[in-house]
Amino acid sequence: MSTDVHRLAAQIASGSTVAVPVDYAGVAMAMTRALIEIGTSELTLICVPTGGMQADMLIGAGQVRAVETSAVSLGEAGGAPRFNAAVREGSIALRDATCPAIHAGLMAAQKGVPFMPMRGLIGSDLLRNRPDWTVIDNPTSETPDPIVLIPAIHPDTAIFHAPMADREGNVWIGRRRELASMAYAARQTLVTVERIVDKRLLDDETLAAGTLPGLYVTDIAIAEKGAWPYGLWGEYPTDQEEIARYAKAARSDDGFADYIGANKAEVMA
Amino acid sequence: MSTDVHRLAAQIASGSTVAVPVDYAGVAMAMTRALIEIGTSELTLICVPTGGMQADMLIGAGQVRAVETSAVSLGEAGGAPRFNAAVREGSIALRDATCPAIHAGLMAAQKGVPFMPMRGLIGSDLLRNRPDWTVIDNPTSETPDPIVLIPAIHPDTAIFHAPMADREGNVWIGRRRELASMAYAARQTLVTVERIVDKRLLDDETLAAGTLPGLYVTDIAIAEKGAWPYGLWGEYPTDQEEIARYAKAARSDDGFADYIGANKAEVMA
Amino acid sequence: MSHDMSPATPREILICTVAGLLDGCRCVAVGAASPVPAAGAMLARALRDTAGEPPLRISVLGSEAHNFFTNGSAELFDAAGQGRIDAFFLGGGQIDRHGNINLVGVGDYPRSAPRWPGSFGSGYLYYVVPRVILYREEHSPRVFVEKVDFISTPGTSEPDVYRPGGPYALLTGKALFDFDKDKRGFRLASLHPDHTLEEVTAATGFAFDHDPDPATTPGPDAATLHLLRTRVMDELSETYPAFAAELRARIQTTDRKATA
Amino acid sequence: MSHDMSPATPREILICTVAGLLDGCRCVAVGAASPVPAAGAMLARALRDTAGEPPLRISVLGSEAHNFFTNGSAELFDAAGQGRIDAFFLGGGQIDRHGNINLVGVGDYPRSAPRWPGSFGSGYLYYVVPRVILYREEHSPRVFVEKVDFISTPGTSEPDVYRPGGPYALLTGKALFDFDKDKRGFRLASLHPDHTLEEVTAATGFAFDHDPDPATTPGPDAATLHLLRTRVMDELSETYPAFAAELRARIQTTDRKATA
Repeated sequence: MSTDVHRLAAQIASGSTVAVPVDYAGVAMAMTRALIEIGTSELTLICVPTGGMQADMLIGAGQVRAVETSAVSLGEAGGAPRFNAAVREGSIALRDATCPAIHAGLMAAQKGVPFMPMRGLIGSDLLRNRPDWTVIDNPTSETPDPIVLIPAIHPDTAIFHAPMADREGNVWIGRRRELASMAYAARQTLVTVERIVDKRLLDDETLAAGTLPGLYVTDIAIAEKGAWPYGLWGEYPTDQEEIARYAKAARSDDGFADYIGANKAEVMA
Repeated sequence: MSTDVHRLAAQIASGSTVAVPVDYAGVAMAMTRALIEIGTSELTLICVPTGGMQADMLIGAGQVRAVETSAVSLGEAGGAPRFNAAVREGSIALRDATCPAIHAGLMAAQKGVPFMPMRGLIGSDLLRNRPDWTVIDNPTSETPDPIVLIPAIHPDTAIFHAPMADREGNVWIGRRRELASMAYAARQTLVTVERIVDKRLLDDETLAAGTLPGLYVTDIAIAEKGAWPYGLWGEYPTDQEEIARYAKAARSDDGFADYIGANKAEVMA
Repeated sequence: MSHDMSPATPREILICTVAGLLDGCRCVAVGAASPVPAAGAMLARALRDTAGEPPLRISVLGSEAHNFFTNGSAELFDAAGQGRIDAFFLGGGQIDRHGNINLVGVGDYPRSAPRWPGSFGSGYLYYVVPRVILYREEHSPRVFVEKVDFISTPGTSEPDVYRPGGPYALLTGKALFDFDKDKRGFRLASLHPDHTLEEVTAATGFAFDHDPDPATTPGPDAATLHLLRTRVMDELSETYPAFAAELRARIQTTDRKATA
Repeated sequence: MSHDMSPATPREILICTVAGLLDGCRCVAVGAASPVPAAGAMLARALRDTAGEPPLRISVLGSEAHNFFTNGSAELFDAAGQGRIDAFFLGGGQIDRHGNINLVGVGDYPRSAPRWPGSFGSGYLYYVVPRVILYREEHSPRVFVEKVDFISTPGTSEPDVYRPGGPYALLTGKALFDFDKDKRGFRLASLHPDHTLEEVTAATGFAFDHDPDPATTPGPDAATLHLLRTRVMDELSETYPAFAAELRARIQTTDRKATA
């Protein structure tokens, strides 16, 4: 692992809020391993809109205080064992959401407004357990019309992995626009990429269409196969065997510790 | 002009609301000429977020009942003469806005919510003249915090011009994402393009990033140089001389009639 | 049924039932890791194409080949809010008599045990998609309960709540149910072949309406089964290779049994 | 001033003044058809680069080469709402003593005559961008009025209104003003060379604070002027060819006068 990735990870403060993307959108797994090595603690994770092995590993490593998410799962490999254990033990604070509520909170931050209205939710136990979500009577309706307001989500940091960046700090995210939402909403955005290209991404209208401007990008490091064992669109597929191996190991505290330890040992070697 | 463009224009009903994009984002000028030939009347234009020669021509032709816009101008060629005359005469209903309010209204429609909150506006005469905009006290704030709610804008039709579409009806819009906003919000979207390509735009992640899916596209027609005299990114520049020629002609009723007439004659020939 | 084809397997009947439930839809979205709903949607699309009817758009979340969205993972929810998604599928760790769904876990929230992944998009899509098809193959009293432990999303809402969507059908490994919004409950539509009313009643932890002698879920005709085993199987193999392989193996087993 | 350069033209002094007003900014947006502000921002960026200081990001709306936004025309407003845009420029058909701006027209709304294009983004950006620089070259009583006919956007707001932004300076063809939020009014900062307090007072339709003997707006040093006439002129030529050509012609005229 490049020391550059550690330089990035070191910019995430203990106690801060970190937004991470869904499995298929470019998960910063190399950075996750760096965060575990550094031991950044008391993180609040915002899963956009769901979490996987990244969240599970950070939770297993005891570095997570709270999770806002619509789900945490290892996909085909089953439930997220460390997340599930932490829920059982009550060792993390849960902010259960539904996908569009997380998008709505980020959108409010993107738009610079304190809240976004959202349909749905009324009558659910999700709403009942979220004192930060407010139900109002739609002021633009002449008939009674209850509607939920989702407050803006302002992550301290957004982290993700993408195929490429240019030397100005523009990052190509393709059609994974949740990555842009995260960056718009976050105070800082740290990105690992497969490669840095010499060509300015904004100079080509075709590439520009899928480019997150450097305005939103705080720092970048190269991490080859940085999403592994997750896949990266157009680059490499998900390593399902490795995720299954993790799923099995992480069923027990010892198995998880071994998995993490082996990982660390590999890094140190 | 292709009869296909007329087929498209014929799908816009008199009395309906039509969203049109800003000068540099792909203005459907060929369709505008078709609308003038057909004589579609009593239109409400939503300029996203400002209008130019397209709006001015439709207003001059007496086909516009109301305009919601943040501005109408011919850019370097000066003010919009037919718009300005119509305002003076009181012959169109005005809904003066500010750019992000129009984006907010479309975003509300995109999100399926009745309104979007927006900062700014308080204390302006824009707000004073928009009874449809509501000021509430932010329900998520503990201290008094007035904020404006912009109701959703649901155009009946969105029209624009783009470089290309594929045979499935996917349209490449590049980074002109206001075009996607318009299409998401509108009941139907009619698009003219420079060309139809055989390659499926969604099959290539680079092109997909700038593609509006066919889900949102009702019908497409080829109109070569369909934005002229406006330019089209990556294709051709704006024909400033022609816009200046229009600006001069449209200063008077007769000049405007001549300009439109010559245009029609050219089309009929 | 044609001479050279083995009869439809139970899974194939489920897939064909899903396709039937999508009749008249223009656009269907399928969540990640939902192979039977995805196969049903692909079959409905193939049938539509074969009949020369207007195309059915399908978006399978997480798939690159069968996902036409280009605005990130928010776009499905936006499109649903715009009324462009006619049908969606939801599962549930628990589903109760009123169609309430629990995707969060068993026991007292927040310390659920077991804890399931979470509510995903259910807290929104169940309200706005007109035809939400509940799909859960396991038909047992631990899934179909009188009252869910946690309402990820409710089956019905008060009259003043904006709710164009809701439950349209419940499909299990044993039966197909309709949902009656006014009565706030399920009604047995048909029993799958080889399942009985007694068995389904015992496997369901809540009461439901039913005819005295319920219909049997129809199997596919030969043309439909052929389409499923050719074009749809090819499409499935791309997105769900393991599931397609298993489906193929089952067909061969049935085949061997039939010819034995 | 270096021996081989003609003195700064009035326009060049304006451009250099704009560059000075952007001191400390990280990101500046410039509206379409605003060549002097754009030139000032480009000069500030060039000066920053020359000094090896952190770069200044510039977005010129409508430009392809100098616009880094990729999320449509809403992105500027989003970025401003996020606090990422430090400075923006607004003009005004009328600007009044309290910094209220009218971009809509003269007379009773809605039947304004003349009608101007409209408020553009002013009804939002003036509230949220910390350093809004009012730029209007024409300095006359018809522009600078006691009270605008239509408030496209107000200069100040009540204390409970969310307003991190507002007027920072007013730059005209004759003078530079600061804005005092507490006093809700302008204060003369400097007179451009060859303009007098009497002239400015007569040309301004409202009262403003000033020193008895106001300072003169400083011209650029030789290095700055050189940068403006080389790199910045090249950049300008790309986006505003007509303006750049006119600027070049003026420099030559001054040059001929100076050598005459």
